[in-house]
Amino acid sequence: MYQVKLDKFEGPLELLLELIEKEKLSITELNLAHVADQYLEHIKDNKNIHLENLADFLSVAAKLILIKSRALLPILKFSDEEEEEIEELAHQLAEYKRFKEISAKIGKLAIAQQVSYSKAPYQGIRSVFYPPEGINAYDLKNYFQKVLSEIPVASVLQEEIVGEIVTLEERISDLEIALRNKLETCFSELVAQAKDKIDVIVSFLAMLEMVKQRIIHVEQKELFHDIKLSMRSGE
Amino acid sequence: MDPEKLKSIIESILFVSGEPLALIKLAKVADATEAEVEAAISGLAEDYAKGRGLRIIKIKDTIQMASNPDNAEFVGELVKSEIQENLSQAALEVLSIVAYRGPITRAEIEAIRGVNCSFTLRALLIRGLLDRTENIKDNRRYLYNISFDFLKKLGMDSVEKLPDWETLNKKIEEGGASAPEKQIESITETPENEKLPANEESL
Amino acid sequence: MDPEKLKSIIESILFVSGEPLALIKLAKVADATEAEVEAAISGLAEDYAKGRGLRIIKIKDTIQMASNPDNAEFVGELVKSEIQENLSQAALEVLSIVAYRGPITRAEIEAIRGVNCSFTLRALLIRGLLDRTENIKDNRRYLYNISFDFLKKLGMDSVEKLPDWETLNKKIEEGGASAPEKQIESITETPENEKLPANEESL
Repeated sequence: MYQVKLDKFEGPLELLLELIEKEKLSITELNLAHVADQYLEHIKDNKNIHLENLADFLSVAAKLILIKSRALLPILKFSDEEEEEIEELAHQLAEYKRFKEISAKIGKLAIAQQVSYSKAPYQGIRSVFYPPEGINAYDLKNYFQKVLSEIPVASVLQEEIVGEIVTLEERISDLEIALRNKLETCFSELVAQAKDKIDVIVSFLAMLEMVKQRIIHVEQKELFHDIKLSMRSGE
Repeated sequence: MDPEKLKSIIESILFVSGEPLALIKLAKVADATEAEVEAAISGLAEDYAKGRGLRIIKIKDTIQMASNPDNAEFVGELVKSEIQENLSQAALEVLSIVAYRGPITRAEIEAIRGVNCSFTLRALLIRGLLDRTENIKDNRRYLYNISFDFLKKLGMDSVEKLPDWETLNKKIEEGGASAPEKQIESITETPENEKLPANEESL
Repeated sequence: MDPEKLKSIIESILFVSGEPLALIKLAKVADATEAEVEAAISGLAEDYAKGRGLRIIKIKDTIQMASNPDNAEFVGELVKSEIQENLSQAALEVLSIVAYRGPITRAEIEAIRGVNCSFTLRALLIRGLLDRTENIKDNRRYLYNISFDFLKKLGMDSVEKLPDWETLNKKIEEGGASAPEKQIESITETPENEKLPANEESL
C-alpha cells in the first residue's frame, strides 16, 4: 500500500515529505494528518528508516499523533505549547523541502566538473626554522591530552540505539502480557517506569497499534484524564 | 599607492600564497589600507572575468586565487586525482544548509533537517568542504561555514552566486519569532563532540 | 582553437601546476599544437609585462608561472608573516599529535582531530617544526614527523623522551572506544583525501 521507495529514509522529515509528495499534497496541517498513519506504519515496521535516528523519527511521530487526534476530534483543546509544536512541524517541513530541492541543484553543480583549482601553496619557498617561543615538552603533552579528550566516543550512542530498536514490538507484547494477567491497566501505570519522553511515545504508539488490531479497548473519561486500557471482551 | 601597482602586488601575493588570505593580512603585507586592497581585488576580479585563466574567490573577507572553472576539463588532466566523488543526499543537504544559512550551529542545521547530523558534519569537515569556527556567543557550540574547497568544487567564486541565493538565504516567515531553536533541544542534548552515529556510511 | 581561449587554458594550467612544464606536455594537456601553445605563451608574457603581478619564466622548452620579481619585497613580507605569526591553537594541537604519534599520515591526523588539516600542516612545515617523508607503503601519502631541530629546541634527542611518551604513543583511545579510529577510515581511505597531490609536494 505504501511502497514508497527502496532507499532508506535518513530522517523523519525526509519520510514525511516523501509521503506528502507521493500524494501530491501541499504542506498543511490537514494533509499532515492525512499521512500520519502511513508515517506511523513506517516506524512501526522499522521499514526503510535509519534506526540510529529512531529518536528523531519518534519525536515527529508524537507531533503527528497530536495533529491526527485534532483532525479526528476538532473539539480537543490543545495547550499553547502543543499548538506551537503542530504549527512548527508544517513550517519545518516546508523549510526542509526548500533545502532538499536546492541540494539537488547543488548536487548537479558538484558533478558538472566545472571545477576551480588552486595551486600548491608557497611553492619553491624554503622552510625556515622558527620555533614558537616559550613552549616546552610538557605543553606539547597537554595539547595532546586535550586532543585525545575531544575524540568523540562512538560507543555511547551505539548502546542507545540498540536499546531503542527493540522497543515498539516488545512494548506491544509486554503490554499484551500485562493485560492478560491483569485484564485492565491504565496508561499512567504503563509509563510509570518510562525513562524519557521517547519511552512514553513508544508506549503510546504500542497502545494505538493494539487498538487498531482490536486487541485492546481504551477509554478516557475526560480530557487529560488517565487512559484506561483493557482486553477486548470476548477474546 | 598607485592602484595599478597595488593590483600587481596583490596578484603576486595571492599567487605565491595559493591559500585563502584574509583581507586584513593582505593589507598588512601589501602595506596598504583594507579599502585600497579591496579595490585592487575588485580590479583583479574584473580583469579575470574577461576570459582569463584565473579567478578570484571570495568568502566574506577572505580571498583566494584559483583557476577559471571553464578550463576545468584541461586542468583536470594535470591534477589527475579528483576522482568523481559522490556526495550523499545527507552531505548535500548539510552543505546546502550551511552554504545558504552559514554561519550556523549544528543545532540549527539539525532543526532544519530534523535529524542528527554529527556524523555528516564530521565527514565534511575532514573532507574540507566545511569550515568550523568557535562560536563567540556560546563556546560550547561551533559555527559552521562553507569552505573555499566547496566553492571551487562547484566552480563558484562566491556563495552569493549560488542558485536562488536571494530567496534561500532568508528564512521562511513564521507566525512568531523563529521557533526552531526551541525544538532543537531534543536532538542536541549531547555535547557537540559526542554522539557519533555508529553507521559508517561514507559521504 | 580560438587563441584567446587557448591563452586562458594555458594560464590555468601554468597556475595550477606552479612548476616548470615542458612545452610538449602543455600542448598535450591543452590539446593544441606546440606552435599554438608557444603563441599563447608569448601572448601571456606580453600581457604580464604590462605591470602585472605574474611572470612567465621560460628556460629552454620548459615554461613556468612565477610572481613578478618587482614585488619580491612584498612576497618576502608574506613569507615572513607566515613564519613569524603566532601558531594557532589548531597548529599546536597538530604539532602535539605528530610529536606523540609520528610518523603519521595526514589522514590519520585528520581522523584524530575530526577536521581537515592541510593548511595547518603547511604552516608547521614552513616553520621547520615538522618533517615530511615519503610513505614507503603508500606513495600517495606523506608521513609526518616532528623535526629534529624542534626536538632539539625542546631539549630532547628523541621523541621517546617526551613526557609520558610510552602511554600516549599507544593508540588506545581514551574514551574506551576504539571505534572512532575505525569509523574514520571509511571516510578517509578514499583517494579523495589526497586530492591535489601537488598541494603536498610544495615547500
